[in-house]
Amino acid sequence: MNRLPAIFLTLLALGFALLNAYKLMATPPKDVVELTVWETFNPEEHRIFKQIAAEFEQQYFQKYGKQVKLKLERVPFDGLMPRIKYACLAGAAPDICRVDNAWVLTLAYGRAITALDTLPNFNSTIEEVEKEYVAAAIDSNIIELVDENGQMKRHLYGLPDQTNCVALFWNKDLFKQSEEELRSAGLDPERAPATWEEFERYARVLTIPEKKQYGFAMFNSLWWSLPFFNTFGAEFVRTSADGHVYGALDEEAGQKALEFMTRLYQSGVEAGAWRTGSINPDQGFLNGKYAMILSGPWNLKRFSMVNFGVSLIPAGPAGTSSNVGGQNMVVFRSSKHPEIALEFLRYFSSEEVQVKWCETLGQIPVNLKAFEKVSTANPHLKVFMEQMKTAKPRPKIPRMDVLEEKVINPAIQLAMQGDLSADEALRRAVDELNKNYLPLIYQTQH
Amino acid sequence: MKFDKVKLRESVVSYLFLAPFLTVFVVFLGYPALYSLYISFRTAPFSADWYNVFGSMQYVGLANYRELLADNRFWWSLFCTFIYGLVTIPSSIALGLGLAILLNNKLKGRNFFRTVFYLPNVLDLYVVGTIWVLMLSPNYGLVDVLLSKLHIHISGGLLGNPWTALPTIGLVVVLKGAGFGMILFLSAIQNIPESVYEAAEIDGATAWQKLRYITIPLVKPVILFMIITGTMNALNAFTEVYAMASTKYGYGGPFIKFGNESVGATSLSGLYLYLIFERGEYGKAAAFSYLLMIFALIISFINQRFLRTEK
Amino acid sequence: MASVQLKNIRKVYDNGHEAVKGASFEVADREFVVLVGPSGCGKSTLLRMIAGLESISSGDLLIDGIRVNDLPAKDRDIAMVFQNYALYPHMTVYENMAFSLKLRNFPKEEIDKRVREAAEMLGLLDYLDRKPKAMSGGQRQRVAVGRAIVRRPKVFLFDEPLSNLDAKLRVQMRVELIKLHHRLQSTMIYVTHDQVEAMTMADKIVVVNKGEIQQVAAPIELYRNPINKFVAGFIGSPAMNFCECSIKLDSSGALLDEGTFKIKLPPERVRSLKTNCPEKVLFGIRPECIYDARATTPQPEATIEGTVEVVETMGNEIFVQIATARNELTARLSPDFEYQIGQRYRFVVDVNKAHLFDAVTEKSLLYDAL
Amino acid sequence: MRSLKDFFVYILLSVGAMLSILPIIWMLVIACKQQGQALRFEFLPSTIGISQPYSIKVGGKYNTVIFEYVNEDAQTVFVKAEFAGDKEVEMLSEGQGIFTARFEGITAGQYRYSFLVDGEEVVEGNGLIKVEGEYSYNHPPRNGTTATESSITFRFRSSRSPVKAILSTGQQIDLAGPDAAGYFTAQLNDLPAGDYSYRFEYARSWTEGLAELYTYKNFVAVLFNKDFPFLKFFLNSLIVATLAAIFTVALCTAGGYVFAKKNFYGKEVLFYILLATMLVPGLIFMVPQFVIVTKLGWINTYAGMFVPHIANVFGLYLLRQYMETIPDSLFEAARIDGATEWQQFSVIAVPLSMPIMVTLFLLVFVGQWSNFLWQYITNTPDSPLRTLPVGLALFKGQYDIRWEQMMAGACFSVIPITILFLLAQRFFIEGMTSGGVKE
Repeated sequence: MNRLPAIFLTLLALGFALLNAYKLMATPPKDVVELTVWETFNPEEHRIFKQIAAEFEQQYFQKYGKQVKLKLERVPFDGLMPRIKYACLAGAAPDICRVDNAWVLTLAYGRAITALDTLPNFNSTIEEVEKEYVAAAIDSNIIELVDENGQMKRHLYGLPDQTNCVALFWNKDLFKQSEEELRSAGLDPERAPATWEEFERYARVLTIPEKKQYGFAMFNSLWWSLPFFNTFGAEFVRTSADGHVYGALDEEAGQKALEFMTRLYQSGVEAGAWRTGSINPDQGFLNGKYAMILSGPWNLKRFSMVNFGVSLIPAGPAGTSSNVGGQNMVVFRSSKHPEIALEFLRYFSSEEVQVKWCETLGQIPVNLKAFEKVSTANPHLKVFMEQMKTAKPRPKIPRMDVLEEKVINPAIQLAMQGDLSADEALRRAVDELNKNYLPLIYQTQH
Repeated sequence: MKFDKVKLRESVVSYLFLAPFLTVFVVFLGYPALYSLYISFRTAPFSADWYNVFGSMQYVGLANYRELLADNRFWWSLFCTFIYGLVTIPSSIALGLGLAILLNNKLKGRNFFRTVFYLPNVLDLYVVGTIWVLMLSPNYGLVDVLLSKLHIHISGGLLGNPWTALPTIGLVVVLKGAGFGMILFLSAIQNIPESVYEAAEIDGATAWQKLRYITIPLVKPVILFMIITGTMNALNAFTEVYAMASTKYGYGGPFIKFGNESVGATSLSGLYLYLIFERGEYGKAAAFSYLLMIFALIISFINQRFLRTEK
Repeated sequence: MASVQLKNIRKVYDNGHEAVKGASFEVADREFVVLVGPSGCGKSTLLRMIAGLESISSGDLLIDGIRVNDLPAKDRDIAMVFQNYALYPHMTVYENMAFSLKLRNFPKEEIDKRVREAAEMLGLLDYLDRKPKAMSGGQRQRVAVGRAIVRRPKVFLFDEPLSNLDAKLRVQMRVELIKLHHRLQSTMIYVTHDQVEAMTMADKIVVVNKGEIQQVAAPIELYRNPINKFVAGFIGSPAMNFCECSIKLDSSGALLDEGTFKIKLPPERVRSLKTNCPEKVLFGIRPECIYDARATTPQPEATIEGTVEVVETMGNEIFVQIATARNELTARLSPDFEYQIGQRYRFVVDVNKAHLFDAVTEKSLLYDAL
Repeated sequence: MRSLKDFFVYILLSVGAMLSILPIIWMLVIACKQQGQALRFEFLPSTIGISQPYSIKVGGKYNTVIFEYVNEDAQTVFVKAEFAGDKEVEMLSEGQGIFTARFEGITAGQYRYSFLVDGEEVVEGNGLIKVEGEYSYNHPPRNGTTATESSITFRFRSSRSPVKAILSTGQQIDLAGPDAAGYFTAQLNDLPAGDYSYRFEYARSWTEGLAELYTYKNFVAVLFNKDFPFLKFFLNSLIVATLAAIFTVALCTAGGYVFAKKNFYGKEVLFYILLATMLVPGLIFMVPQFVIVTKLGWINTYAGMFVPHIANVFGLYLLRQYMETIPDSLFEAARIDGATEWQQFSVIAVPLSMPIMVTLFLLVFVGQWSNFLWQYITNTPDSPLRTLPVGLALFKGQYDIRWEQMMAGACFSVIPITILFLLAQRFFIEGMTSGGVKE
């Protein structure tokens, strides 16, 4: 029994020994410039990205005779934002980071990232750069800020590296199984609905309670609702004649869109997949329980077990439209070599790299020239590239993420649950927007 | 004050023993706690520099506290926490005590059962939570399938229905933690002398009376301990709600109307605090924490008052 | 070996409670001194101060003439046996006994020799590998004593070592401890609340009450000449009887009047009273000094008449409780006579062994030693 | 009577036990499922297999090349073919380790090709494929369905009949066979030109169905994955959790000892201050702690990951409560026996508090083992010191979660804790008994 304390003390000593036995050796050779890149690519993308980074290093050396090393670090997508926050606090931010397009604005307001147009080697105008990229993809990178003179000024805060939107996925097998019923309702089982009106009729037929099958399933956050709002012609904000910006989602078009979403759920054709604890649309679609969902190109591979088709978002009063998702690359203010970072961003979004990237991985290019050039055998991807043309990004409003999470998403949900009228739900959101968020645009001094 | 030489010497020795603990405590808990108190009176402007958030904070007096006390969501989160505590604390006590009584019998394989009941305790709450989400999902989950066999239909599913979401999460947590309570009670019960039960038997007590008049009063310290730790767990509850009642697009589970606000039916104060914190409103988060601490102090004080055990 | 001297030692706790109020006495070399008193009287505190477990608030403690007030326990060269034995539950008997020697870096062989010696002395040789949990109370007590013996300390301290044993074992252990003292010939200080232990074991008894030393004396002296009512009542079993009386002195002695009986004390017994005599006194008489009137010649001025209320039969003797109109007295009588409960009987007291105390100060009026 | 009661108790306990370990069982089941099957409510294998949908063009007038690669252990396979400009094209997984890719409209000729199996290049034979006629293969494929101007010839290898092909138009046709090579075939004629999709329905044995549903591969994939150095993560977790537990126990034991057994200036006040911090939500300490850890240069060190948590007030409280039950006289006896302050602690207090120390060790170990956020932020993304929870988070992408592998990883992460608990169980139960020390 007397040995126990001895063992304990030995372990303690061992612990002390181990404490600093391993410290990360992170000193690169002196003549090599090292840039840290944080990325959230999946394993397959990561592999290609590694090749591209290596090619960039080579090219840069040939061009400038300077050795550059890109240190690629994979970060789990979920914890990226807090990680960036802490890294900034600790002065340990990376040089380049791949972030969701919705976050660029937040990072810009927090002065965490550099405006690329202020860098010495940015030898063109914002407008010129803008024209090189798919409009929906570059949009989230251009942010207007108030400068010290109180003037609004446009800045470019990042470059897109991946863009996407959602379109309508439909399960061909389920359509086939309900062939007779669809035909008797005057609907063609061989194609997807083209308008919302048609969509509702399809969905009704495809909802079969005894099989626990639903015609449709959706998320109901603002981003996922944008296909509805956009096709109904709703505007998020408008600028009045005197230049005053105000929220406009509660106008009639917005109300109609939300009422439509509500009707889908309350009439039972939508599965309620947005409710907590429910099987989400993707999973239900995979399991053959949801006949139609909205989803993006990221799921094309995952859905290979399903016999599905992709078509444009059904048209509403304002035609077809979608939302814009995707990732941008930004350069952190603390970077010691922002010009090299900019060089890499330009390289990665250049025509040739984008063509290679998108053809290998089956993605939508962000570079306009590549967009026209990418030949894809994948018919589904073609639909997305078509949909991209009508996609409308979400508005750029300071602290939009907070507004969404705190006000808009709950309001939409309450409306769909029937606890609020569409009118009231949207008015709440807009009131809050007008009162506490839009004024922030003018308060910020940079 | 006259210093007692012996006590002085003992104090020196004591502080030597305490030195490692206190050093780490001061650096990593004491200082942060005081610093948090300091920033609870400050707030960062919306456009604070991310590289210097703390430096750009400005003194605002009690504004953070006032805002919270005037915030319906704050009170709602406390209410949720209260309900959550009301669900979890008594049921974990009952379950722990029940298991302990069953396993105090001289049964074959009781060690096996003890291990099995304790095992879920060592699992990560987040993992357990996500697994339960899968089992509870409406229409397709195991539990819902069983419920519909019994012709019980819950609109939106157990986790999607505002009325059932919080209790369900509570029960999952109780089930996971049952083993811990079991062991606490088991040890307390094993300390009760057999003769007390024999005396009760001679006095003609039924099994229920023995439980009511002997076991429960004698395990009261454990009950008190469980109430206090349960309260603290409820006040800090975050992972379970994060795992079971949050989507990527909203935290705190099915939303309901509360006055002029929409609030999550499972928006516990721990979760609400986390959201404020995640948004970078460190001043407000600090104020929140200190308000929670005050509540915790009051609750433990009341508990101790009412459940004080005679020694 | 060693002597222990206490000079006006006081103990005041943080909360102001004064546990020991100036204790002074001396323990000579090889003496067996027992501190006795009711529980909470401060005798244990006194012992713990000698041991070095409690700080001494004021006064001097000398061991072998050297002041040790500020010496830590381990440097005082004392050994102590605790009431609850304080055996280390995680060590075997051997380890328990060897512990103190090990801490003092004794060579292994020496430790082994001493432990075995002590174990043999105490009959513990068969139990050396056992843990305390697996032993009976008496055995544990022996181990505790053994642990003290192996050290060969200057002074042994015992803190009510027998109180956790049953009555029979207690008597047995008592004898063994006495034998041990004879064998070891070392200084021992022993605390107990049991006056029988004190009387049977001590060379010298220190009676303590309410933090004050009442009397220091050899057992028989204490029995014969208690200094005050407390000592008189505490020593002896059954306890001494006390009756409040008025007193009248004259040349033929002192006449005590209880109200229901009168007792005349002979002049040689009350010689010391002449100078100052209070009006009210306590008449004290030990139970064994009361006899049945039928067995002796009538002595009207030493006779008590009372109702017998309780009779306790011991076998070789009986204890009878006698009630007068004002007082109750216990008498220790031979079983030659039978007593009917509720009947009145007459008893005679041995006036030569009577005690008198001041009714107010409770000091002995007859004690002349001091 | 007695046995009836026991019977009920057993029933009750068994049901409860089932319920309480249901998540663990579920975790195991999911970990054993085939990729993509995790969330399907399907546990019993069906004897009818349904292939994934394939698409085919009827009326195409060009050469089609079909590549097939079979490797049961591969996760992703790409093909690089000369005719496609040596681009990497991902091959579709058809389950059971079969990967296929189709190329259409290839001019006749001889081309180089190679596979990239989980990032490693594999060359088959001479690495050449000859394209001539309507269909070319790298080797005879399992699914060799071909189309002409107006017909489709279905070809499917299966171990038993019947095999049925279902066309997207709803047409169904039973395949005849098997031939010598084990193929079932059928021809469907008079089809209008256009894109078709089809799938096969085939009979299979129960074990084949089982294999379709379950696999051990997820465990292999987690253990041996280049992007995911599991063993390293595991080891780091083990080291961090062990160090955290050892240091916490050491500090709390020393602290608990003086609070239980010593009388010193400031004891009460200090104790209440310590207890009060226990009531403050832990979240609030995180940012200041992080800043301090950064200032100390502890990013990417083991120290940074656990030192801020070793002053565990709850642990101190537990130890104090337990040590208060050790009789004072033991320490007094030790003092008289000549023990120094340190010896009183190390030789009396520590051995007697072993049960509660083991308990605390276990509690801290478990807590640290599953601690995600702190270990995540105190390591840079590529740190070699990343721990298991941080590593497991990599299975969670922006849009999908690899449930099967994540659960397989979680299974592994439960193992050390379970072993530890089983080893320490005796102490643990004793440790929770507050009246622990009996003489």
